[in-house]
Amino acid sequence: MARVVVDVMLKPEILDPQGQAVQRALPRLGFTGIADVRQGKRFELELEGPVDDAALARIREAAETFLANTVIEDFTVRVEDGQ
Amino acid sequence: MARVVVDVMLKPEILDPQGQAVQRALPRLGFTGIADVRQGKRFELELEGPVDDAALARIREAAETFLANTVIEDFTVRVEDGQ
Amino acid sequence: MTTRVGVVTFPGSLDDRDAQRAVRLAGAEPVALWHRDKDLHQVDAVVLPGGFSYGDYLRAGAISRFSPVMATIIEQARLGMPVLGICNGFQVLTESHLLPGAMLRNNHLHFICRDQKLRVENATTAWTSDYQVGQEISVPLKNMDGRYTADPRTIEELEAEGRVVFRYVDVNPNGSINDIAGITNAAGNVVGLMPHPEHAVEPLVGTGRTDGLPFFTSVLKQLVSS
Amino acid sequence: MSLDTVKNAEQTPDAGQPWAELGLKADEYARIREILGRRPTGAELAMYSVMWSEHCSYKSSKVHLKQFGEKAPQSDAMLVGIGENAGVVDVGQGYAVTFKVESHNHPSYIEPYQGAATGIGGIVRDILAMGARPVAVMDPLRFGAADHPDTRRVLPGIVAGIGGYGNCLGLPNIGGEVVFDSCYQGNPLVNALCVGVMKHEDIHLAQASGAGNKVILYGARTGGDGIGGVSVLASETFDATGPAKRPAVQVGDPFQEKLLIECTLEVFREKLVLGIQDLGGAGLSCATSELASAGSGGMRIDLDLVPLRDATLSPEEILMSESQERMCAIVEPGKVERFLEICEKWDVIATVIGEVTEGERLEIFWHGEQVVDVPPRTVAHDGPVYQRPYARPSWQDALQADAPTAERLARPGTGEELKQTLLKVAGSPNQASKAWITDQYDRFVIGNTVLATPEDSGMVRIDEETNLGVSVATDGNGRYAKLDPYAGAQLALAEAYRNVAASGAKPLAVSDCLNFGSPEDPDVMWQFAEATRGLADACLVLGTPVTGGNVSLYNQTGEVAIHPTPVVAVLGVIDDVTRRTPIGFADEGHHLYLLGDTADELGGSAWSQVVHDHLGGLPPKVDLERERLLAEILIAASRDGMIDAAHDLSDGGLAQALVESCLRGGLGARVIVPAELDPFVFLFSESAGRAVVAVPRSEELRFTDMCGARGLPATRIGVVDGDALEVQGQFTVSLAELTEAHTGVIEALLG
Ligand SMILES: Nc1ncnc2c1ncn2[C@@H]1O[C@H](COP(=O)(O)OP(=O)(O)O)[C@@H](O)[C@H]1O
Ligand SMILES: [Mg+2]
Repeated sequence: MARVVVDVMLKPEILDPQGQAVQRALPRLGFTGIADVRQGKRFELELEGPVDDAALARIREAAETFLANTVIEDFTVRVEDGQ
Repeated sequence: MARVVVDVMLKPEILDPQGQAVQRALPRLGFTGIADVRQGKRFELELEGPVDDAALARIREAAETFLANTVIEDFTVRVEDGQ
Repeated sequence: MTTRVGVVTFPGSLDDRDAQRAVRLAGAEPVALWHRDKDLHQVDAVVLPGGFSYGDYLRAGAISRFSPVMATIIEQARLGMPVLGICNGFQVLTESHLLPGAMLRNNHLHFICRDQKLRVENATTAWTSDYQVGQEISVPLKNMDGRYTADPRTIEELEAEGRVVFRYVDVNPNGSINDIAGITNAAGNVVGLMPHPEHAVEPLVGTGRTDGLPFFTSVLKQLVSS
Repeated sequence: MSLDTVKNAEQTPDAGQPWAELGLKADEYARIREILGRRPTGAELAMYSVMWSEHCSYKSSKVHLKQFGEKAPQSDAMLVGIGENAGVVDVGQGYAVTFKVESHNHPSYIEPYQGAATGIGGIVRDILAMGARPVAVMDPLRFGAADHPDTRRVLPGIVAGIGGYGNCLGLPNIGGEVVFDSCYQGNPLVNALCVGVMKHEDIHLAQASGAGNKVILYGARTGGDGIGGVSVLASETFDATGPAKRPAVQVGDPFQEKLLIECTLEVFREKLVLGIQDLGGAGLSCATSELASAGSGGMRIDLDLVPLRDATLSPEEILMSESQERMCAIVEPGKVERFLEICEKWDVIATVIGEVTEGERLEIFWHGEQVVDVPPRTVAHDGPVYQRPYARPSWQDALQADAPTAERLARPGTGEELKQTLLKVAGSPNQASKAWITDQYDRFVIGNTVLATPEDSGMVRIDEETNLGVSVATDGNGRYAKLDPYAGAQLALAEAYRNVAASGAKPLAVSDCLNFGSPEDPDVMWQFAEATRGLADACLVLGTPVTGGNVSLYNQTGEVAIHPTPVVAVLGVIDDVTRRTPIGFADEGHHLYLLGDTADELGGSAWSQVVHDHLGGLPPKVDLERERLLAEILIAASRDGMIDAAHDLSDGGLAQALVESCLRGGLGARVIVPAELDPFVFLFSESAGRAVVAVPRSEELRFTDMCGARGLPATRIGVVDGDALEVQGQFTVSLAELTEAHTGVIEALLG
């Protein structure tokens, strides 16, 4: 089976309190040198059939209409290699 | 600035209610042929300095102790290329 | 003829019975609508209640938005039927683009349950005509993803057209832009807000105030007079 | 590994088995062989080991818990007593209420969010299994020191888990406790309570009868969650150093549980269910053996039919899995179709996995081969019973002798010192406002919440027409129990009882969660024996039977046990919730009365902890007849409209009660120290059996006459007034200063 990954991140101009909370905590835990943190979602989709262009187009549509809310989020779709 | 991505996913044996909810919704929306969906987190970390081995080791430690809950989650750390 | 107000139950809706009670206390007949049923059973208006439909998994309101009943509601709302979205219902309304913008996680990242003071900014919508502009009311607020956001153009438009219906007063509980607690569409028939007016309809329970009742009497009047 | 069938077990009697690893003792393993007349199969061994674990069999506690039945007071209200998933109490008008408190301590330390979340999920299914609609939850919690770094990890996770699960289910959280004490450092206590309501005729029991009736498993798919969790987690001291035995964590899916609730209530409504059991600890092993054991016949299960999340699970693992959000129902064949239809309506997976049989055996099959053939009772009910040795600890006398007398611990002398002490106590983590925590819980959902945090009890309306309601409070003071476990358990009961009465409800019944250290330590076992004896004796006097509860042992790190912590929940009924009494002082001019007697009792007190970090002496004296009289007065005064506010006195004494009532109502008070009392004792003593009430002037005579006639001391101590708390001749502190001290404390530590 083939795996497609959809990454969904808040648009850069949208405040990301989860990422900020992580960023604020890191130095307290002794991890310095990290200028910015953004937190998003990662979806791993296992396809039944082959990952051809048609399949990818459908997944892109699912991401556009469903997995991401494009009012606030951007997404990328990619085939996971080496799995 | 360099970007490191930490992907955090629930361990395979751990129940993923969110992924399941997405998987069950997809066919209703007309997206068929998806055998499994897992939902996880994606952290994008912008480093102040270079992404050398030392930096990656530190990020791996941060992932291990903080970004992921290794009781139930696995993580991977990788340098984002082409950004 | 009594006015029929539908209250949708999605899987995971929680405040549906509360919304029905509020409708009843306002003098209308509550009608339970089921998410899988496209038919609205001759209701005159619809409430999308609070709760965690589909567990709020993926995003609050994201999965319920695609239910069969929503297809009909979206159609009817465009034709002018009054629709009120409370909390999760508001999230469903933004996800289905009946209202602009989107809801984000509260800026403090916690679920918050409190008695929240609001200012009424628009008393001309189907659901707010029994209020006065500038009136301050207190109703319970309880949510995890209540931070309203939209792009600057949309915000400007909402403000310019007076479509911000409620604003948080004293405390902004979640980081919403411009303290926005609730908005309406251009026609004024669709209203969404994060706080829960249906939990402020009896002096005995909740916060012991009835500040939320005018929502339900407003729509009743509008329907009777139209 | 080849399948270990019954046949195989008969043919290979000497095959080695991992009974010790599964937590069984040699004699227990021998007993299983004796019961079966052969060695158990792997699947049978799994079932026995998990069902005979401390957690499921109560083997160390059973002999003491018996007293709750033996000494049970005569009560017409009890409809279902100890032994079922939860007790059921008659509250009138045809309604019955079921409630129970349970622990999820160990899982919550390992994975705070999921551990606490599944704790809520589990107790809610218990209540549901009785036939009731769950209507509210509560969460008595104990953490290590408030400023300890690990508390920062554990507390936010636990609170988020309880909120995340309960909020998503739509159950109002109407109360609980938050206590910090370093004794809970490696052993936080997460107790969870649920209340459910039904009509008398809706009561359901966990029993399988009628050969040919179907066994339906419904809810979530079965995965590898918490396999061995019950036996490993609950039976052995958690070893903080090594994750060696760390089992798969159970992850909760509250959305699935919400569907399970609605679906189950609908099958109840259509009378499709003969017997029902939730799947909790020990999963299918527990549900099948308990259902079969309580029924008339046997049961046959085909494990291949169980819907799996992980296809590689072995039959042993399927039997032991603790996957959440599952239930098991016994349904007549003619009703199966409708049952499955309703499940489909709610998107709940439901599968017939077996049936009730004529025989007396529980038989389980896998791939057509028999892997289990046991008498179900031997699994579910005939577990080992231990008479653990116990003895009064050698240190107990010295602890009790170390009383916080004025000579030993400096007391505030001046007005200014008293004021500083009051602010310090009110602002200490245990006494400070818990709003940062409780605001993460939905207390309004369902629209029937009459009282919730920070009131004395949580109260919900159960009938909108008649305004019938119930009220629940939970309490437990580990410091008192450490000083004297017998009295400590009674004080926990007395406080919860008093809290229910203070809100105007009549206490009816008790549920308890007994959190203790290792039963293998005679000191701990003595604490346990004393606490159960104390609780049973006190329930008899107060007329409130124990309807059910839970025992959590092995709460210790190395040799050091937690304070003995009996948490007691009291349920009360109120005919008309509009008559409830809140704690807030909301009307100027009302007179304040202190009910009860105040003595110099500061052993185990909040003051001794906050100011001197001291624990010694004796806890406050228990006078149950006085508690009963006080409750009667509080209930009568509420019913007849004689008081407008009431707050029981407990940790922090009168000072703390005044602070809370003033802040809640937004008004100050002027208070006079009675001539016969030392101001410090007046303000900070924790004598039991007391409450402060606000009486409208028009009712004053009637109220004092009633107290006088019944022999309850009622001392007028002041008046509700202004925006400061003034203790005349001593100090004045503004509400603003009180707010400053009392709020924001928890978030400053953890936020
Ligand atoms: N974990 C919690 N969850 C919900 N409510 C809580 C919790 N902890 C404390 N509360 C509420 O806060 C209030 C004050 O608690 P506490 O001081 O322990 O009450 P009391 O002394 O009357 O038993 C009560 O209403 C109690 O129910
Ligand atoms: Mg109290």
